[in-house]
Amino acid sequence: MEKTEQRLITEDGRRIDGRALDEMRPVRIEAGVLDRSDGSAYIEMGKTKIYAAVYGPKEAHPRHLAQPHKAILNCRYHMASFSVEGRKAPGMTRREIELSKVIREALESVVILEEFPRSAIDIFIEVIQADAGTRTAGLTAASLALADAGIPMLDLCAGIAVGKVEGKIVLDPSEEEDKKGEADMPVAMTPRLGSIVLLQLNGRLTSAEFREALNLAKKGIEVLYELQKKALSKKFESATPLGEE
Amino acid sequence: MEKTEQRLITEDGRRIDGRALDEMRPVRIEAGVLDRSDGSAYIEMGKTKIYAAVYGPKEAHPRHLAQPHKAILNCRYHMASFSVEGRKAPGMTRREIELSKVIREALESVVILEEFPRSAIDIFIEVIQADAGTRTAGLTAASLALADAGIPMLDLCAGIAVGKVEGKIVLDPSEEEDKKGEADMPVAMTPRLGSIVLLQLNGRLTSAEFREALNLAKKGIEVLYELQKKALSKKFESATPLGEE
Amino acid sequence: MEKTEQRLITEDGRRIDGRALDEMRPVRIEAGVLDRSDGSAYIEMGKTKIYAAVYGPKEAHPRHLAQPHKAILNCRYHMASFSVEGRKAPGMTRREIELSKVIREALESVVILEEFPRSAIDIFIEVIQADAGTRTAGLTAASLALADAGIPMLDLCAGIAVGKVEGKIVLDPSEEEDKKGEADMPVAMTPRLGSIVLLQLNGRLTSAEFREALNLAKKGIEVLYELQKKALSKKFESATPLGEE
Amino acid sequence: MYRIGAKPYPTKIMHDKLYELILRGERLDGRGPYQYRPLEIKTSIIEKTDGSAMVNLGGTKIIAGVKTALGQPYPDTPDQGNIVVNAELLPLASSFFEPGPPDEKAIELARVVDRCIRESKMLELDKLVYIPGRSVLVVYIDVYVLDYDGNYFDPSVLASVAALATSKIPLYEVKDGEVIMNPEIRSSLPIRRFPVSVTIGLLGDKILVDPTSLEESAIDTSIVLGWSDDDEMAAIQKNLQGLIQFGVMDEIINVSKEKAGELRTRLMEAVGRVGGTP
Amino acid sequence: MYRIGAKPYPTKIMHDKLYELILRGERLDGRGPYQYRPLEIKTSIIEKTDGSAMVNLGGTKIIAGVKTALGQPYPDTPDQGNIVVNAELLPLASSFFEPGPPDEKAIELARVVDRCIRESKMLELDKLVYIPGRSVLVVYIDVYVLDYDGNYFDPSVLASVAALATSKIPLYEVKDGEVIMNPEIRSSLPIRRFPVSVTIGLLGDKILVDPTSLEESAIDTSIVLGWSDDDEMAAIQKNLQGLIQFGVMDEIINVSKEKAGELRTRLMEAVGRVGGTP
Amino acid sequence: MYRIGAKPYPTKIMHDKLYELILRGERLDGRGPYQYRPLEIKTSIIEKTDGSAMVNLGGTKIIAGVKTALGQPYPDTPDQGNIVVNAELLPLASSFFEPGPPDEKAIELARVVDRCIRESKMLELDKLVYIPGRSVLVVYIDVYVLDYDGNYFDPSVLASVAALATSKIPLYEVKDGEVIMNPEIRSSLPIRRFPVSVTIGLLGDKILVDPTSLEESAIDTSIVLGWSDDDEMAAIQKNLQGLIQFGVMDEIINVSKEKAGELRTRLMEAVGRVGGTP
Repeated sequence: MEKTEQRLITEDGRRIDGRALDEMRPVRIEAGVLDRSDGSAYIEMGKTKIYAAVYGPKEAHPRHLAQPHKAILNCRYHMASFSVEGRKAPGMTRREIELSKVIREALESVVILEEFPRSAIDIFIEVIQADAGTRTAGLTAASLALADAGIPMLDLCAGIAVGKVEGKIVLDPSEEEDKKGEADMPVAMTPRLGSIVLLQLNGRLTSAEFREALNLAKKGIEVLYELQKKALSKKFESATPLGEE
Repeated sequence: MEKTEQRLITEDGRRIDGRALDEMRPVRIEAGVLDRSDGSAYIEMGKTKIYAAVYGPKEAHPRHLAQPHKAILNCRYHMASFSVEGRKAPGMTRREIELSKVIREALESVVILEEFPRSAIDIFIEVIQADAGTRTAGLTAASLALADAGIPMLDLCAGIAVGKVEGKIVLDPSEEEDKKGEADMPVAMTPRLGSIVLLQLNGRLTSAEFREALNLAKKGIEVLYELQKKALSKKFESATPLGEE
Repeated sequence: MEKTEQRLITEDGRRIDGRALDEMRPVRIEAGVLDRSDGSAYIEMGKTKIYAAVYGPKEAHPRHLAQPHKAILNCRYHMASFSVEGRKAPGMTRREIELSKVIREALESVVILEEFPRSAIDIFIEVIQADAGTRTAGLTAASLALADAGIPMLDLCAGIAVGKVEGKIVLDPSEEEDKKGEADMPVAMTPRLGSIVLLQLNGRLTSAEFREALNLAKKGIEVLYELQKKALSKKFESATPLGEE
Repeated sequence: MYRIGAKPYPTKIMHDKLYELILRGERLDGRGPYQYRPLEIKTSIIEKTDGSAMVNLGGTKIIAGVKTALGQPYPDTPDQGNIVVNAELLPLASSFFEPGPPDEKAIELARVVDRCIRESKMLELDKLVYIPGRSVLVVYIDVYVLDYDGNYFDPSVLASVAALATSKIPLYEVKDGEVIMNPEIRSSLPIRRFPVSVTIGLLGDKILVDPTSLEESAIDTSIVLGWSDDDEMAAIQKNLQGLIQFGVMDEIINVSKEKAGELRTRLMEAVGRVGGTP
Repeated sequence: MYRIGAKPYPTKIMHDKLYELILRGERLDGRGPYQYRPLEIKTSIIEKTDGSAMVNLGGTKIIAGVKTALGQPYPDTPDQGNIVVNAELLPLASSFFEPGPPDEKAIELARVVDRCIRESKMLELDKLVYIPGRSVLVVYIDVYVLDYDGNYFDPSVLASVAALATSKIPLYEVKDGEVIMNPEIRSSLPIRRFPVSVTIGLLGDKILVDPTSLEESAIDTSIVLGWSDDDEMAAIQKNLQGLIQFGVMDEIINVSKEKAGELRTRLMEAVGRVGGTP
Repeated sequence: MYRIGAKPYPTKIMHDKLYELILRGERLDGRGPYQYRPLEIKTSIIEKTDGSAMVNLGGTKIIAGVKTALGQPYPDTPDQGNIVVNAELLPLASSFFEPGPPDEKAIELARVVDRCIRESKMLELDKLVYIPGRSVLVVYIDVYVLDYDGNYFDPSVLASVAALATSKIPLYEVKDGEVIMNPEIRSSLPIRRFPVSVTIGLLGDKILVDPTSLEESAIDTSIVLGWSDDDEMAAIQKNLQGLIQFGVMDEIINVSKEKAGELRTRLMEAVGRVGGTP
């Protein structure tokens, strides 16, 4: 059975969905979308749709987990059963556990934990639709939710994936590009400090390609950073009691 | 393949096992049947056979669960693996978890929890044979076990199911009536206060049928209440050290 | 389909692997093989290969488990996934849970727990290759690791299995003898006190055979005891900082 | 790591305050005793589902998604498709919800939603059989509570029913004893009824529908009634500790019946089934 | 939520008291050192099982039920039926038992019961094969401890063996390579032996059989011996911390052998196998 | 029962001390910043595996074992064999590791090892297919950390790759649509590349490779880089909290590339692949 493989990048350097190589998908970012939490955010990147909520700082529980000089951060990245093709069984997969860890470590890098000794801050990320780039989009939303909760941070942070597809480095790969491409590299940074808080690579890149990819990610992150700040302003400008939005 | 469906109710208004529509199965209720517990009871309704035991009031554990002004009630409704047709896998099913909750909430309605601040009362219900009506029979036994343990209550409570079978409202449905019937409605009340502590419905009833069913349940519950009181008297009359019963 | 069963014991009273009935497999015992733990040991009996490590005494955790007058002992006997024919699924099997219990109880019999009130001592046994006799070899290594950690004990203890194979009582059965034989009896003793700390039987033995088997085990245990003591001396003689062993 | 879900607020003072208000036909948020909070139902929000809906009821936000797959029927119903309902009280939604496998409250929610759908015979399950006894459609309904201000039952039933009513499932055909899926041709699920549930809180002999989280902490008890049709109940669940006076049941039935009618009207609009529109 | 099972009573004083008594051949409850508590064995108490039994041994109450089903044999025993034993220490039975999945004590109990039955070759497992390598009978034995006053091993073995010995299993027939069950025709399981176990507590070099819960908290250690036959052991389990003096083993074997004979007699009566009666 | 894995040592003083040293090109244990600890790789140590290796890197001891079995391919890769990696941080190895199912650190380790092997395309998975879509070889790699003094990533990758490279798997043949195993005839796995990983700790803009446990507690952050080949990375995992300055990435890449080459040489020697020797 012969396959006529569809090309992912056309001869004029466009991708299947019409984007340029360095173009991200349509993004929507909102802050303060869930009333019960202390801070929350919503992000859409293409069909990827994610809520994030923050509770705390609050008393660490159980007590022996409390740290005398700083707050502990808990983070749960979770995907709804219906968020993927097919149906994900309820419960945390190994992938979700790993991503919860790397996202938490990224956020621990910017939250000023020393301000809240013996406390805990809980971050919950719920992917209601997964279409590539969920860990970086989830981190972007979580960082915004922390700011919405008024938790002091060195800076906001934002993330985006870069990929290698048919030999080209592309920004914000779609699910199809992620699956069929040669490499996927999620990157998150604190744009103001210019530092990396999350970096992973799946797939093969030469050192030259890596450098190109990292620079492309940086450009994307700066765009997301502006959108985060805009969402925060909008939230605080409309600081009337949340009503019948 | 044609089925000649057996009728569940005969033309003269009798059920397959010979009972009248408003007749419950043979009942046996005993108090003080397990020596280690602080209170216990045994109930048989037809082939349904259930033990209940109460431990407490005792110190709530772990400490942070303790309530400053009242006792907490824990309840576990559990079915032995061999209690049903086929073999139930060990471990709590979702059904058992739900029934543990509704039975606990029913009992919380009558136990005077405020008498035992910072304490816990544990109630264990073990269904050793399940043949319809186990949640209400289990609640009836648990209430008796609480009384046997000397735990102060507003009143005993007792429960029974009512069903709709071939258009008729029947008391205490058998397993076959439950499975093939149109509705099953477990009800539990505190007869002296005339109040409902547990009410569920599976299946379809009009509002008129609901009223008929609820009144029928009330009549059954009053009978069980008398049997509970008799079992308690018998236990306390024979208050010699438990020997070779 | 006719089977020409291979005999496990030859006419001249030798076993398949050439051993005499009362001969154990080649043994290697070392103390102090893992640097992080407070005490450790390694044992090989034939192809059975086991590490043991001890942590403690340390604060018991969570607090309510602490005993006011003595230390608690925790013991985990665990087999690596690749240690057996086929692949054992990760996680503790019921067999591993039972063996952890009997090994712990054996060690509780000799460790002077009263010296460390409110403390915990953790013992970890990791079977990296299982080829019969793992529980007794594991116990032998664990006892040595306790001594290496400087935990006070009534005495070292050591264990070995005895089996019944084609009607004969044999020392230290191989995996094949264990599987095809009529009985397997793991025994552990404290040789100096001459007392039994672990005793199990799988399979059928008459009382006369039992007595013969128990005496044979005792002889094997005395040999292992000497090897344990030698390993300890060797460890303490070479008490230079562990380098590039 | 997380607090265990005790009642969130001290209740005695709030209880008396609420009771006083309710005697005057009032509530804390200005509603009448029988009045629902603002309701919003959006469908088809998750493209990767066969059907989905988000429901906002006041400050409670629920999302439900439907996925379907081929599966084996249960041994005792060889000629019916399967329904599997799962619900999760996400820790995003309230400080009283904890991460981890569904607890007793989440399990109760899933089972009440399941009962409303199953016992009302909403779906014609006998039309979801491809090879009797061997191959049927399994309909998974996953309900997530995203924001919680009381009463997760009613919006969860609404979201689930709306998601089912707007689902488009692929065509399955039997060829040579094998079931073949054609994902290109899609059709609606066979739907017979539109069940809704009505949650009622009780303060002594007084009723208040659709209690908020604050009200839930102060009421004596509560009850959920699932109505399959204009005069037919399919599910009931008394669901907090506390007594219901026997004599109040009549009013509970009457009020919930009326409210169920109102909710069903809103539901039908949201799924485009008003006046026979498909 | 529950206490962890440490020993229930302070032991030193009780230990000395017990030892003093035992030197005089006495025990706290008036029994002699080698005397069992009153024993009652009732069979066929759960109609939905293939076989069941309740055993009261003093204040310890055990219920065992047998269910059978078709299943696949284990790869290494293609021509034998399977036995699966599960035991639970119900929290009804003692404040020292906790709800939850079987802990190490429950697992040990199940495995000791299993060993007594399996290693004694009580059941003729080769007669429970319908299609070698593919279809055999799986015999599930579920043991529940309902009330616990020490020594759950011996009554659990008695209840399990009594339940097996009185089980009636349906007829299975092979037709066209398929195994067909006929639930109307029922027969006994093929039984070869009647294993029993004897639990012995030790105070130094003194023996006391069938220890109560109070005695268990004070003795030095204990040992369970499973006897498959008049002079054949099938299982041993030393099962508490503590030393057994090497020289005491002879007496342990002799006493347990005699007691096993007594228990077997009672068991045979209970299952109606006295003097060849079916 | 066990302490939760917080950082083992107070870090601020140690951090400053380390930074001071590293400015002078020194480290606590006398190594240079880019120097690995002594490395020892032993293969074929567990006879019951298809391949195994033990790696000692300073005070960190790792054992990896390979088992293979027939299995079904994943639906999206019907023409490839499967790799399954499991890792456990055994409580023997450190007081900071707890017994129980793999926690987030063990899962991360397994997934990083998996990525190094899978993304480097080390194994020719398309040669491990016996019946496309139905029967392929499943390669299980189990990694255990036996003693832990920092940096479990690099020796785990080395042990896994060495175990795979020395594995001998049985012959599988397709006969009449069935796959038959011949355990007598054994051959190597089809290997294309030899991936290694390099772990780098960061103190501000200073690099130190192969950090010890003590160093891990004091560094700002760390990163693992998996190199599939001389100039190709296959995996990266930043893996502790903390910032990496953007400008340092170049040096990280250069240093890790060089170190990867060194490690690969040692690995090839250990598995007997130097200069074309099989």
